[in-house]
Amino acid sequence: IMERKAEAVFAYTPQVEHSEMEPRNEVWGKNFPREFETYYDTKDISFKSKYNGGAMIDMLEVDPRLVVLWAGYGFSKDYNQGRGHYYALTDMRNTLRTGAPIDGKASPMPNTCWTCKSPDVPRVMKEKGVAEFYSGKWQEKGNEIVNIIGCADCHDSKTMELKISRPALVEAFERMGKDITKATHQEMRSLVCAQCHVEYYFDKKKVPGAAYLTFPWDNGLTCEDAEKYYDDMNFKDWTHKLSKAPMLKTQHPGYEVYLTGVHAKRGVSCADCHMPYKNEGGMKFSDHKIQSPLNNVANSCQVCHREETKSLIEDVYERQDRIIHNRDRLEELLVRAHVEAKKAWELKATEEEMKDILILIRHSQWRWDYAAASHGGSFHSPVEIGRIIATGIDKAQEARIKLARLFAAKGFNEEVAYPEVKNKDL
Amino acid sequence: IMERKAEAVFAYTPQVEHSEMEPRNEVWGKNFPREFETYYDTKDISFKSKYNGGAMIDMLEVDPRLVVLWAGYGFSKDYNQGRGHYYALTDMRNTLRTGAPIDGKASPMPNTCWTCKSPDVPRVMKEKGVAEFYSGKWQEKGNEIVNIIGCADCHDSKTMELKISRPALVEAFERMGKDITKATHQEMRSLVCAQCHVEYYFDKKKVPGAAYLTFPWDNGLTCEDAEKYYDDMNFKDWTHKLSKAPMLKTQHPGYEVYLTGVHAKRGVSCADCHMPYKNEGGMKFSDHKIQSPLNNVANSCQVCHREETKSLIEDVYERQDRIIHNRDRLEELLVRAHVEAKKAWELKATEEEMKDILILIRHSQWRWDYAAASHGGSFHSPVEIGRIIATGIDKAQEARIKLARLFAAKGFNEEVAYPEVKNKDL
Amino acid sequence: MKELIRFIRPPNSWKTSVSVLTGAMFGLIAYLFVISKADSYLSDSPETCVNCHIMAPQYATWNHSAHREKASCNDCHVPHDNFINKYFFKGKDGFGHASAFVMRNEPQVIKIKEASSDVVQQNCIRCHGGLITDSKLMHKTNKYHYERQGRKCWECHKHTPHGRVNSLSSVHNAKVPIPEFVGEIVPEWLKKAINKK
Ligand code: HEC
Ligand code: HEC
Ligand code: HEC
Ligand code: HEC
Ligand code: HEC
Ligand code: HEC
Ligand code: HEC
Ligand code: HEC
Ligand code: HEC
Ligand code: HEC
Ligand code: HEC
Ligand code: HEC
Ligand code: HEC
Ligand code: HEC
Ligand SMILES: [Ca+2]
Ligand SMILES: [Ca+2]
Repeated sequence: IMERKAEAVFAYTPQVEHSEMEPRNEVWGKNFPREFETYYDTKDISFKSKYNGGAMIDMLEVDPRLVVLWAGYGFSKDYNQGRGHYYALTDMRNTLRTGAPIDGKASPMPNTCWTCKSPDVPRVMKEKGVAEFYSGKWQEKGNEIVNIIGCADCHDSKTMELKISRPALVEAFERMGKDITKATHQEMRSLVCAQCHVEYYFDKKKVPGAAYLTFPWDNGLTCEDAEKYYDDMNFKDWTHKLSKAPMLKTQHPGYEVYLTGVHAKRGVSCADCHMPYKNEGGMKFSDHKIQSPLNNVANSCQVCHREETKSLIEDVYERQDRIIHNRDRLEELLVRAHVEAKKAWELKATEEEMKDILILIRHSQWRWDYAAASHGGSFHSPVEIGRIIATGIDKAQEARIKLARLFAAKGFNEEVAYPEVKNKDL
Repeated sequence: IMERKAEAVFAYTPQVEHSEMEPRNEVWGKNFPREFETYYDTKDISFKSKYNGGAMIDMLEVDPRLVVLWAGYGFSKDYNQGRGHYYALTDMRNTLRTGAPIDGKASPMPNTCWTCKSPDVPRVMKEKGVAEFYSGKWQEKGNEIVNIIGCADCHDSKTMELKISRPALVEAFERMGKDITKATHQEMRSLVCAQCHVEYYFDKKKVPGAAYLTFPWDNGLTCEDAEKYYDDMNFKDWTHKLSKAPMLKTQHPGYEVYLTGVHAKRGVSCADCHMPYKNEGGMKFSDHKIQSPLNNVANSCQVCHREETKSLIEDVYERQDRIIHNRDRLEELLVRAHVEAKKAWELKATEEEMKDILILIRHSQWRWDYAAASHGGSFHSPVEIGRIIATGIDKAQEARIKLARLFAAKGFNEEVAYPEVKNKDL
Repeated sequence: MKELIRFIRPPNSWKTSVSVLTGAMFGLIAYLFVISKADSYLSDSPETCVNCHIMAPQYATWNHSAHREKASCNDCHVPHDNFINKYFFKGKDGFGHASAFVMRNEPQVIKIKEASSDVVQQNCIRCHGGLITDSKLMHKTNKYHYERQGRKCWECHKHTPHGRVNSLSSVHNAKVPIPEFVGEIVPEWLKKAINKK
């Protein structure tokens, strides 16, 4: 076994030698043309599945209710369904929710945003220090960040072994009392993704002046654990424009949700489905075209499931359908709750009267967003996402019952009209 | 070859010849002692899993809220968690919800109840006719029904092949335009169970004087399909004592829920898990001790899943936990809805004002019961059950929002106290 | 050529009897072919194999295994590398089993032969190759990679799919689908009772 390991390590003779921090994928690509080429295929955005796929979809256009849910926050200006790694930098530079940071103009957004968008990040972090990296606004370090997410984000330059290239994940493990260096190879095949595909927030207190990237995992990795984490520290991402509720934004808890599903329990990793083996000209290698596995069922699912392609895709859609129906309903209920809360303020409700209601709205929307933002979550762990949505519905409706009573107390007893949300302007 | 073939056909030499309708298991048992003995092991009620198992549990004692949910209906007098087939007749004779039909006294319950409790049923049906069997009360045919569920319920007496022994399932298939005689052997390994483990009602119109056992499958086999079936025909099982809602009772939709799960989709039958092959003294046969598979993981689950027993049991509990938490919450909301509706009547609400509210309560409780009565359903199809419960929560809360507004209109603006339900008396 | 024909042509005096005999031979073979369902040897359905009750233990155990829904007898027991090989092997095997069966010299406990066990091994790999050779999926089988080399899969997976004990007497009540013998799913009396209304 020792021998095989050595063999594995030196299985290739590098054509090009480069430094540990080399951010240019083209340079690594000289040694590994197959991985390089397939990786750049993430440029291809033609595949569309029922709910996901590569295309960039303007979600606010498709579903204007989102404008209400995020009123007062950047996401209500612009939110797209994500696409391939190739576009990470482009999409970030172009998004309107950051206040147009184009052309070196002053931007309101912290440099921390760059963290998950490029292999230039570890390089700059090493040069300037982590806290320093997290300080300041985009225009300041934006010019350093030019290469698309790539090899240096996931690989060790000498052995090509998987590695963790950024601090947030390591720190989160430490705070949970776990040692990430003890991770098995198979776990690493998910942990490299967990550097980015996780819920996060910016801790402004840890290092003064820095928006320190932090994962809210101290109590555990479930939806409720993170909620408690934020509640305990009185954290909010923003105050809702209509309801004035102290809101949380959930960002893509992909890894956390995956962990609660049966595939994770059976040891199936992100890479098993999103980077399956590919056989080309007798060579086997990991397909670096990271994408929806529904565009590649033969190499992903069918390695383990000897079912027809059609039937496996049906499995995915069936789970997504069963989830999305209720998620949609929750979205509607939240829109109602926000406009009803606004009405209550108009009726001169007091802070005291509104307190419980606003907390219910906060917790309900946290759950809705947890389900909505965990792209793929309805398949990664349908039972858990279904559970979360049910508790979300309960809380939204509970808020509305309290609002109905509050209305009565204020002598108002009509149904508050459902707002006509036609476009991005509220 | 001719000779050998005959040999092949009669793979066993019957010790005892008996008629097609033989109801006594002991007689069949002479030919098949192993199946007989294991079948009678359903007498053993010692196994208890986290939520199920063989023991008889007085559910009204464990969870007095059920008394509120079923107020005005037999189930609020007595409801136990089911146990093995061995006890089907005993438990039915003993249940209090039927108005003590012991000792040939007049009983309010129709003979139809016997249908799923004994192999004497097909015999009597053949002798007297189906509609005649469904007519009259217990004391009339009760004396004919003496053998516990058994061989003649599931097997053909000559070939020992699986067969359907009762009309309701055949008729339900016919009304859906399906031909049950085309069922494969593998489907039969679930269809014999579907004779009994299904939601049903008594059609009082079909044949005058008869409580005709009918499965509500004309629109399809989902929860919503059956609901629509009952709504369209204006059917109700009873009127709720507190809320006056026109209620439905869901009885054990085991087969219907199973059909929506991944095991059914992959061709796994009820018998695969509940009657796995057993190896005893070099002989292999189907274990007729029908019970929770968690008492027999090695022969059931592990045929297909090379996982540790502990881990497989954990899978089941994890799914059940995720479901039951929200089901419990729904139960509480329904209790509140019923007592609030009662309050509304006290406040002189009109039929017109209550109409929508009562329909919401009806639909919500139908969903709760669908989840609760499908024992095993939280494992058989967790995503579907989760979906159903979420819609149930939504509807219960919607009813309560409308009630809050109605209260306001009646000048009442307090929270209606949650009733203290301590025992079976309301 | 003429020589050859003359050589095999029987003397005139034999002509009639030989024709009759040959005819009878063909007839008999055809008859055997039909009633033994030898044609069904060319089909892929497991029902083929249980034409002989001797295969009942294997049928019954397979029918209770994880493989039932996706792998039938021939998926494992016949080569799948190419079409000709498949039918050649089927024919050869079919003949072997049939003669053993007719001659009544089958053993009580059948054991797989070397040649057919190689075939099976290749078929395991045909289906599970992805899972057991893909280094990325080795987590499932990793620890055993080295011990696995040069062994038959079922040295470890002993219960896949037939289990260990498969003597004829071990499953004598097994339900195997013998065509003439399929019972009525809905008994006659019930059909009548339902149709009456
Ligand atoms: C068992 C297979 C499997 C595993 C393991 C898995 N995924 Fe997925 N993933 C899927 C499927 C199937 C979809 C749905 C694709 C669709 O709807 O087109 C999906 C969707 C996604 C999406 C949205 C894709 C899109 O087209 O927008 C992301 C992002 C994602 N997964 C990331 C991850 C991450 C990160 C992990 C590990 C933490 C992971 N997945 C583990 C199968 C898997
Ligand atoms: C350095 C950060 C980072 C890492 C590491 C990372 N991702 Fe991503 N991923 C992103 C970003 C950012 C996007 C969205 C890009 C966009 O929409 O512009 C994305 C998009 C995706 C998508 C959507 C693709 C599509 O076609 O819609 C999938 C699937 C995905 N990632 C899976 C993975 C998997 C699996 C891993 C690990 C093997 C991984 N990611 C590692 C940041 C990362
Ligand atoms: C912890 C890692 C991480 C950080 C920090 C992060 N992102 Fe992302 N971002 C991602 C991932 C992962 C995706 C892909 C989500 C998906 O499709 O599932 C993504 C997607 C996006 C997208 C494309 C989809 C969309 O939402 O329109 C934009 C734009 C974006 N991020 C901007 C930002 C901005 C602005 C910030 C700073 C406020 C930021 N990101 C901080 C990981 C991160
Ligand atoms: C988002 C994470 C990610 C990025 C970016 C990435 N890889 Fe990989 N790479 C992986 C994973 C996961 C594996 C599988 C490792 C394993 O199973 O041992 C892998 C495997 C490899 C291997 C081993 C051989 C194989 O194909 O399995 C090579 C070589 C490689 N990558 C090269 C590259 C190069 C070159 C780039 C940049 C163009 C790159 N990788 C970008 C995650 C990544
Ligand atoms: C590396 C192996 C592997 C890969 C790749 C894989 N699966 Fe699975 N899948 C499993 C295992 C293991 C289970 C759990 C069941 C079991 O224990 O046999 C499972 C369970 C499932 C289930 C049942 C769980 C549920 O939610 O009901 C579905 C459906 C499924 N997989 C579909 C897929 C699809 C679609 C893909 C491709 C996107 C895929 N799988 C990829 C191994 C895998
Ligand atoms: C894949 C395996 C599997 C299949 C298929 C299956 N079940 Fe189950 N069943 C279970 C498990 C596991 C439980 C939960 C047992 C527990 O909680 O102790 C269960 C529970 C039950 C229970 C409650 C048992 C008790 O102890 O009270 C009944 C009744 C039941 N199933 C009937 C059926 C019927 C009828 C079918 C077919 C229509 C079926 N099952 C199909 C695995 C299965
Ligand atoms: C003739 C009607 C009938 C048929 C057919 C039938 N059941 Fe039942 N089953 C019942 C009744 C009635 C009970 C409850 C007995 C009691 O609680 O007294 C029951 C109880 C059970 C239980 C609970 C056992 C426990 O230990 O709690 C399981 C599991 C079960 N059945 C599975 C099956 C399966 C699997 C099949 C088909 C192979 C099947 N049943 C066929 C009527 C039937
Ligand atoms: C369509 C078949 C069917 C009919 C008709 C039927 N039952 Fe049952 N009964 C069952 C099954 C199946 C169970 C087991 C449920 C389980 O444990 O999942 C059961 C369980 C029971 C039990 C034991 C558990 C409990 O609820 O306390 C009693 C008592 C009972 N039935 C009484 C009756 C009475 C009274 C009637 C007539 C009103 C009736 N049954 C009609 C199939 C039926
Ligand atoms: C609730 C339904 C049910 C009842 C009651 C029942 N069986 Fe079975 N029986 C089955 C099923 C399902 C099989 C499996 C058939 C198959 O796989 O082909 C079976 C198989 C058998 C077999 C075939 C050999 C074997 O063990 O697989 C025999 C013999 C048998 N049962 C005898 C009996 C006898 C005797 C009784 C009465 C004591 C009885 N059965 C009661 C459902 C039932
Ligand atoms: C005859 C085969 C068979 C039997 C017996 C069986 N399973 Fe499965 N199970 C499957 C298949 C097939 C899947 C779907 C995944 C796939 O396609 O590989 C599955 C999926 C699962 C899943 C994932 C689905 C989900 O809800 O997330 C779990 C968990 C599971 N089985 C547990 C069990 C347990 C526990 C038992 C015993 C009570 C059992 N299984 C019995 C074949 C079986
Ligand atoms: C005409 C009756 C008959 C039929 C039909 C039949 N078998 Fe057999 N089979 C036998 C007999 C007899 C033996 C024992 C031969 C021996 O051991 O010499 C046997 C032995 C075997 C063996 C073990 C010996 C070996 O060749 O390795 C296998 C494997 C086998 N059969 C598979 C099958 C399969 C697969 C089918 C269906 C395609 C089938 N059989 C159909 C009678 C039959
Ligand atoms: C998943 C693969 C697989 C399938 C499907 C399969 N077999 Fe086998 N079979 C095997 C293996 C492996 C052995 C060798 C077992 C041993 O040597 O312990 C075997 C052995 C046999 C033998 C030799 C006797 C024995 O038990 O060793 C017979 C006969 C046989 N199979 C018949 C059948 C028949 C008939 C079917 C279909 C009903 C079938 N097999 C389906 C893999 C399979
Ligand atoms: C025609 C395809 C096919 C062939 C040939 C085949 N398998 Fe399988 N195998 C499957 C399928 C399908 C499953 C069901 C479970 C799954 O896909 O996850 C399975 C499941 C398994 C399992 C897990 C369940 C169990 O029974 O233990 C093992 C181990 C296994 N096979 C080994 C083998 C071996 C050993 C052979 C050769 C003797 C073999 N397989 C031949 C398709 C096949
Ligand atoms: C030295 C023993 C050994 C040999 C030989 C062996 N295996 Fe395995 N196999 C294992 C063990 C141990 C596991 C892991 C079981 C687990 O994960 O719990 C396994 C797992 C598997 C699985 C996954 C089963 C699942 O859970 O779905 C398949 C499929 C499989 N083996 C097929 C094969 C095939 C095909 C061969 C022959 C090429 C083979 N094995 C040879 C020991 C062996
Ligand atoms: Ca966040
Ligand atoms: Ca009913």
